[in-house]
Amino acid sequence: MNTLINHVCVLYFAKSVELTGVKQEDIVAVPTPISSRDLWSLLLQRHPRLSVLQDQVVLAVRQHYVAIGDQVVTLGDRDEVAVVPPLSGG
Amino acid sequence: MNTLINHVCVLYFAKSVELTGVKQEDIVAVPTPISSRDLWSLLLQRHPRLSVLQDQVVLAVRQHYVAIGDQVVTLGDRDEVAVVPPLSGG
Amino acid sequence: MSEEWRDVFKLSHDWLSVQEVVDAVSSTSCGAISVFIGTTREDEVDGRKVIGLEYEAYELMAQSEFAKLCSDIRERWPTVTHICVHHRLGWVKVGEASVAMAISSPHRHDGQQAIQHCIERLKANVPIWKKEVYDTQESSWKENSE
Amino acid sequence: MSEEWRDVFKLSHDWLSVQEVVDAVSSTSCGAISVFIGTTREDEVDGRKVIGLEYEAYELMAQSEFAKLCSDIRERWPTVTHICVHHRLGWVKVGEASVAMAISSPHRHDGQQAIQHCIERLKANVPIWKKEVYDTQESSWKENSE
Repeated sequence: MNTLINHVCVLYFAKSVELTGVKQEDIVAVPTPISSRDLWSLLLQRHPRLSVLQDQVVLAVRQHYVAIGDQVVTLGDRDEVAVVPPLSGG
Repeated sequence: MNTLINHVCVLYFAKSVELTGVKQEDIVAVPTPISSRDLWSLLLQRHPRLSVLQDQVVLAVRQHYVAIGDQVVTLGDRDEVAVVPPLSGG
Repeated sequence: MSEEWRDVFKLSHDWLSVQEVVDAVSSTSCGAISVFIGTTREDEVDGRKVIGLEYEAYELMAQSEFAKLCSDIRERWPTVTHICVHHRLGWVKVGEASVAMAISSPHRHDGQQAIQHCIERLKANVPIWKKEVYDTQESSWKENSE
Repeated sequence: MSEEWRDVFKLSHDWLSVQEVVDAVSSTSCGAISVFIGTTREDEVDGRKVIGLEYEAYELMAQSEFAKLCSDIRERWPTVTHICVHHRLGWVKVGEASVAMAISSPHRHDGQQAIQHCIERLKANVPIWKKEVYDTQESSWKENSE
């Protein structure tokens, strides 16, 4: 059964900071469990400009990469979710 | 036709210094052209202990490697010949 | 060998010291230290000159991805002794090092293969980003092709 | 690129500086510097402890063999920019570097392959010798297996 959690902390990096205008925000009332695709859609609703990253972006949930797709993630209160544009370290 | 040259400067390195007791010496009356095998034999006559390097050693004539064998080298006066035990740089 | 292995990862806003990275992996049980340094190349993109790079990282996750990378390296090349990676953050101007890494090993082949794997996997997995900054004041986020 | 290439070879009785070797190959046209450092390993041979190595070289010929090695590298990897090798002579105690080499290149793959070739060919062709010195005061001349 789905529940709503209070509070997810979302971190933005690189181009996603420019697109959203924020580096970090708290989102309340996120359903859990949730597929990574639905989680991404939820972020897109808040920040439609993120759509330019569609097909390139992955998420990180509690500092583990999650591709955007059917994979279901379970979120705990105040869990950290990150938007991860294509990497370019090195 | 063979001739005798005056003077070859022979350099010894690494184990060959310990075997001969010298780092450098001048040898007079060396025939030229000469095969590298005969040149080595000539050095062996002067320093019989060099025979422990047999089958491992190469020579260098004017700073170019010459394997011990049939290859004929032409020596000029005061040319540099070196005894080159197995390398171990690096 | 009774000596333990060390995995050192540092994100730094300061100039990178190659000597420091090398010293971090030195060990009397090792005969070989392999090092890789990535520097900002002078480049022109569409007629604009690159004057430097601006780096940022997801710092905590970068640390944990580095730890995974190290265990992957140790699984593939068990003789690897110490691993040290220093990566710049913030502004890195053309000609300066953005990453310096060193791996020590008893013999050189393992370390040389491991260092190549290390830079490849770092580029692929460690959450760090750079944007190129041009002489026109424009900039663009880069993407590692590998 | 209008910049010329540099081939630098130095035989030195002093401690080797990695930074110096890296600086010698630095270039704003290069994105990658590959480095290899060979150090004296703590070792035991037949119950005797190695306390250090004693190096000697046929110096002039070492220079000319290094020049040949560099042209071989540039033929195989034409993008290689600068090559620098510093090699110790005389007494090198356990833990110290006996050789430090760096190669710069625009992209990393060429430099990484070239540095492996460089140390292999140096060991095979450049007239340098070392003997291991043991805690018993004995010593023995080494032979590179490769």
